[in-house]
Amino acid sequence: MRIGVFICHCGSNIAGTVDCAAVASKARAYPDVAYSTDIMYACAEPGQDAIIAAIKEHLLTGVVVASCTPRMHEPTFRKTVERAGLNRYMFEMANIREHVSWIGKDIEANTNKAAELVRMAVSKLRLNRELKPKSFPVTKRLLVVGGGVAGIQAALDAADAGLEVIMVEKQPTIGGKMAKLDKTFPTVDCSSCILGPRMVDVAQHPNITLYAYSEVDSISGYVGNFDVKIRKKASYVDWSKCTGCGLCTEKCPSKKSYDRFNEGVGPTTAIIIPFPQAIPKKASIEREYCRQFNTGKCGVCAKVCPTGAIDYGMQDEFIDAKVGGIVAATGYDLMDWTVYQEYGGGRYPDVVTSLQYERMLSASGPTGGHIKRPSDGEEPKDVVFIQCVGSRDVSVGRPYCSGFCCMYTAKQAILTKDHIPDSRSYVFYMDIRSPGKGYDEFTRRVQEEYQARYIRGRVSMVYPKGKKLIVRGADTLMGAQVEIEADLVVLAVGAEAAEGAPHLAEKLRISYDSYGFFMEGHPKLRPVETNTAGVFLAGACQGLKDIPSSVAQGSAAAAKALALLSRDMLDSDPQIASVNLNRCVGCRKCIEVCPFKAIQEIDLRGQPKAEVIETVCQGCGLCNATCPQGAIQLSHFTDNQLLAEVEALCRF
Amino acid sequence: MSGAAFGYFPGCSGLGTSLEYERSTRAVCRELGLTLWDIPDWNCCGSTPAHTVDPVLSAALSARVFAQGARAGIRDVLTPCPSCLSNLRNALEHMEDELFAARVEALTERPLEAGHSVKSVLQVIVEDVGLDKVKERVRRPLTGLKTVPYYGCLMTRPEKIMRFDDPENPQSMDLLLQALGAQVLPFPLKVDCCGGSLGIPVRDSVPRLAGRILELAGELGADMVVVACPLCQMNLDLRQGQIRTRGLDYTIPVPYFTQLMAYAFGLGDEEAAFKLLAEDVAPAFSCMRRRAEEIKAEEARVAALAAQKAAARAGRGAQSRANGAAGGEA
Amino acid sequence: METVLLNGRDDAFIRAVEESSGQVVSRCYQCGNCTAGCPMSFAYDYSVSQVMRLIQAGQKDAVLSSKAIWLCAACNTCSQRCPNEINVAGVMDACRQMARREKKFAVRAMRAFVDAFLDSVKFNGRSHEVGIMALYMLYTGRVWTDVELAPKVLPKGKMPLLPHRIKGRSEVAAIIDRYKQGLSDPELARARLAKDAGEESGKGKEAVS
Amino acid sequence: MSVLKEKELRVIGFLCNWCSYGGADTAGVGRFAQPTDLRIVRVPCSGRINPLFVLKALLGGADGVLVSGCHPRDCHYAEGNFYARRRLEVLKGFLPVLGIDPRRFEYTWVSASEGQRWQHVVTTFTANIHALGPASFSPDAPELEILNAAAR
Repeated sequence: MRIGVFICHCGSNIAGTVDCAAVASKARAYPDVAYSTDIMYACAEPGQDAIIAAIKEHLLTGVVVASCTPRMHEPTFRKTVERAGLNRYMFEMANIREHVSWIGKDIEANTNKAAELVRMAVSKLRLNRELKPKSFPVTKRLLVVGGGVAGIQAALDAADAGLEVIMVEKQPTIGGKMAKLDKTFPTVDCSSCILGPRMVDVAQHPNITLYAYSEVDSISGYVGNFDVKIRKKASYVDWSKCTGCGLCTEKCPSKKSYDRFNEGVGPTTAIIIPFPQAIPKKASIEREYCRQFNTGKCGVCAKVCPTGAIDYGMQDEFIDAKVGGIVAATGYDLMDWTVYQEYGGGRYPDVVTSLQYERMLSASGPTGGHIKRPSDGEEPKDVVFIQCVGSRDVSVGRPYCSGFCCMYTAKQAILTKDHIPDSRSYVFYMDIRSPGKGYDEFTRRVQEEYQARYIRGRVSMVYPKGKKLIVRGADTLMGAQVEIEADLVVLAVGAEAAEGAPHLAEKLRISYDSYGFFMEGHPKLRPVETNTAGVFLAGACQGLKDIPSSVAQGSAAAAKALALLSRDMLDSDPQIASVNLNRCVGCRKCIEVCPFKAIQEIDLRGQPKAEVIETVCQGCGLCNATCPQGAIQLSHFTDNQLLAEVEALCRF
Repeated sequence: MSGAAFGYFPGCSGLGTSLEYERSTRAVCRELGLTLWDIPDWNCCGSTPAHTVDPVLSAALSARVFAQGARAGIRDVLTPCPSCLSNLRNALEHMEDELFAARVEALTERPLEAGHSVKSVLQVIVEDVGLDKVKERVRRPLTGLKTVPYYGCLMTRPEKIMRFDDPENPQSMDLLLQALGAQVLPFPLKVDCCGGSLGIPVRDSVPRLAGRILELAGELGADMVVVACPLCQMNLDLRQGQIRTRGLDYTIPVPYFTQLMAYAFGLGDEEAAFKLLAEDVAPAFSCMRRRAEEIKAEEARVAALAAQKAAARAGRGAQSRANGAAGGEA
Repeated sequence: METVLLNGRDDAFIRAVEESSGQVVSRCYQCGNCTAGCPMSFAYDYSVSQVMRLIQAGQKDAVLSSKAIWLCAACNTCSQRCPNEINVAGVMDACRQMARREKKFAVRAMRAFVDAFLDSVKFNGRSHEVGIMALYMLYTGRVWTDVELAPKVLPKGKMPLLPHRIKGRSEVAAIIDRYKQGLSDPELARARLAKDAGEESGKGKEAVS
Repeated sequence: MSVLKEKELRVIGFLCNWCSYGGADTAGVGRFAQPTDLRIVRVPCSGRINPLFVLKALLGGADGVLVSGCHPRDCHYAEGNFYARRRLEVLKGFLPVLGIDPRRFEYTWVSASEGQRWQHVVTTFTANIHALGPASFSPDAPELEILNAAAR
């Protein structure tokens, strides 16, 4: 074998703390190394050209590039060697940037470590074999999980491009958080006027099948061919008959149900249509509040329903679907702010969340768009907004900035003035984060034009005194403790990944961070892809973002899905397991451990043997580590290849 | 948990300004079957001043207390005073650090073995004895007494060291007072600072801070502010006159929770020791008795009404056919 | 106000505060929650968050000569509510102890009160309220402090005029004396621990060989 | 292998591609300084790790071996890390039989987002190995031959 080694400087990123020329010269002594050099930017066009030239000039049969992480540029360099006529798997990378030059400043130690990583790569490459992908057909259908604004955008873009789309939404209506908002910043235009038509488009689009009040139950398969099981939750109303007339909701005698859509601002009935513009506009029964279910006596909705749609015996229903790609757009939820006992922990009715306040502002909300104190229904005059409740707060495990609170608080202060002209708004903030088009101008307007009183500081405590709430805070710019006698306190509660997000991530086999946000493939270059091929991200599920960004990411995810599903055939990854039939004794251990059911038993002249189903194998190598005979080997990560790396490091 | 024994550390104020806390605590513990062994020849824990000077000095004073206990075979210490508790706890916590322990030993010149613990009387009654046992022991329930519990800042803070109840909204005294039959008003300032030991050097502090607490208690219509800390008690009760000269316009008694327990347990005046308080409890108790009678009368009225209704319903059932639709509900 | 020359940041001071308090002051992002909740704010010259800022800026003189560090009631409200989990009260403690060592007493009454208290403990082994008040009046010259309270407590026996003296008061006095002689110095203790460890590991080696 | 005398010990890491290798990358991108002793072998999944690899490394003269995979329930391959945990638990119990201090082998879970956690894991593990000092093994350890035979 003739191996070429290229040590990348990555400008000064590597060369700053690694003597690249020394590493290249050490590599010349490694077995089978025919050529070794250092190179300024291996990934740049001149760098790639130099690699190709060297392969041709020195008749190289394998290449090692020591540069950044293979998670970044392995695909790049594989294409490079392919262009020079080599098989793409005759290539190895040594990660001397993320794992060496960026984590230590000791040039001697770094240079030595880099040389050893190159040695490991060379040792492995010597055992590499040419691998060839197989191709398989693609199911041209997209699953969108979540019907908020990001999911709606992704679904409509994909459907408009001609793709079949299945949308699954957990709640009885799509629209997500945006549907709950009264107005949007920085234009203060009506939220439901912008979103409503898009929701209708989803319902009417010939390419979109909507499953509301449904959840993804399980997912199997792989890119191009996922098998999805959808659980349609029992709504106890036959939606094929329900016309959304709302008679049942008027007559329902159980009037103290928690109103999920309205964030608990005022009660609702046990049978509900979440809001007038709901899509689908169908009724559903909240079992825990329904008299029929709790006492066995009632049946009012069944009696009044003109189409006989009520079905108390309804069961969850399962739907199987085959899709080629998946967009996760599950959004966010507010964190449980009741951990803030110093703000009452939920004991004081006139301390509300920003989303509750949004419902109070909304003309279609439970107060008809009148701002009223929950305690006594009176109109508040002094409204205090507290920002960063559950954001940027290590003590409650939420160190991150939620990103949109500064802006919606400014918007809510403006709306407060619009609703109650003689009111006074006070905003406690730590920093005003408004880096968007027209955003900072907006936060100036609220102070200059609307006279909102911005106070730089946090609030230590809120407590009731008579009819007022005493807000004890600080104005750090004055360096003083301040107190406000408030009528209403609005908490800008921090957001977190939607409830159940980690659970869905496990089904999708994508990673999530410690706060439940899904991990993108690369923070800069693969912001909507995940590390699982065929699964894309849109909206706040990937990281908190406002409406424009969510919409943009929804479109981006659709574009990525379209690029994938525009092809008729996909290449399978050849880094999969294969069985050496001579060694296999048919013990079935590999079949038992395989998480993908990718191994089956076959009969070879009366002997039981294992066989890998190539399109199903995902290349985890569990079988390889399990096989007592070493008969089943994961291509490109065989026992011998990995041991060669270990041996390159061993003393003996 | 009856029959448990603790080394008892009354704290210096127990011999002086909180004599009533001391007496009622001993009586209540006896009634609940807790045996208290006095730590022989105990010394002052140093309180806030020692801690202000140096935590090592403070810990050294605490270490002598533990060592005195250990000599008498006592490991688990009980104290009524949150300030003492805080010092003793902090000492144990800090001395987990080798260097800190070595510095303490340089002052005490006797090494302290491990295995000591210290708890407050409130914690032991609520967590170890249990409120059911307290309830069983009640002979004179405090029905009709409106109370606000005031915990002060030291009982639950710092959270990591005190490890007791919620640091912002503690419940233990609330539940205890309810177990005694009293009405407990939600009190948002239950962990606000009363001024602590700054009452002497910064005269303005206590009227201001304790005043705020007393004012809200009054607004809520409380008969009593119930406390667990000698320093708080002194600021709220003894200095109430000073606070009144600064604008507080009423008086309110500030007993320790143990005094109310002693009363509810039916113990004698000597042990409840209400006489030692600066502000008189008598008006509050007469309010309580009046309200208790009102409650009793109301209960009787409701019961009678219910009986009447039941009888009517039974009668109506029998006559329903004869009476037809004549029966209207009262 | 004086111009503060930021190049002159006293890093040794920052380190000393951090070491003594066990807190990392750069974690403070100046939200002001400590100031907002501090019961003694009204009496401070610098608010708590300003003290934290001054420490971050290495302004040793301003911090150690501030009144704030003496007036902290140690109620821990700031530490409890700090979003960055800084034990702010611990930082105030550390500064006060440092000021005491450097003989800076911005609030004389506090020093007098602490001295009176410790002297009482030293004489008796326990604190004695009447004694403390007497000493405090002596140290401050504020003869009429709280005398109006006396009629309320003296007749009830709640303020015994004579102290309770313990048998082991000489032990307690010795602790305080040793402290004043500087025997609890961390360097001394560290040296002693190192010596002990040396002996230990010496033994260990023998055991192995 | 030539470790820097007096400076480094031989520490080998087996990291799954999806979580821990990504975590180590994240630590690098964040410039979280770490000791230089560790050399990382990338595997698709911690479930791919044959305990023999670890033994081979330890008997071959490594002073410490660190295995890191995805957090439980967050495996890219659904349940690979679960198998890894069971196998490596057995291995840890087996090490003293071979005369290897089990503290020389550690396994942990680090996700791709946990750069700081990775820094902490590497720093602590390397410090622990330095506290144990270099492993004392002779090149002609009979176990090694048996193992070599088994691995072929």
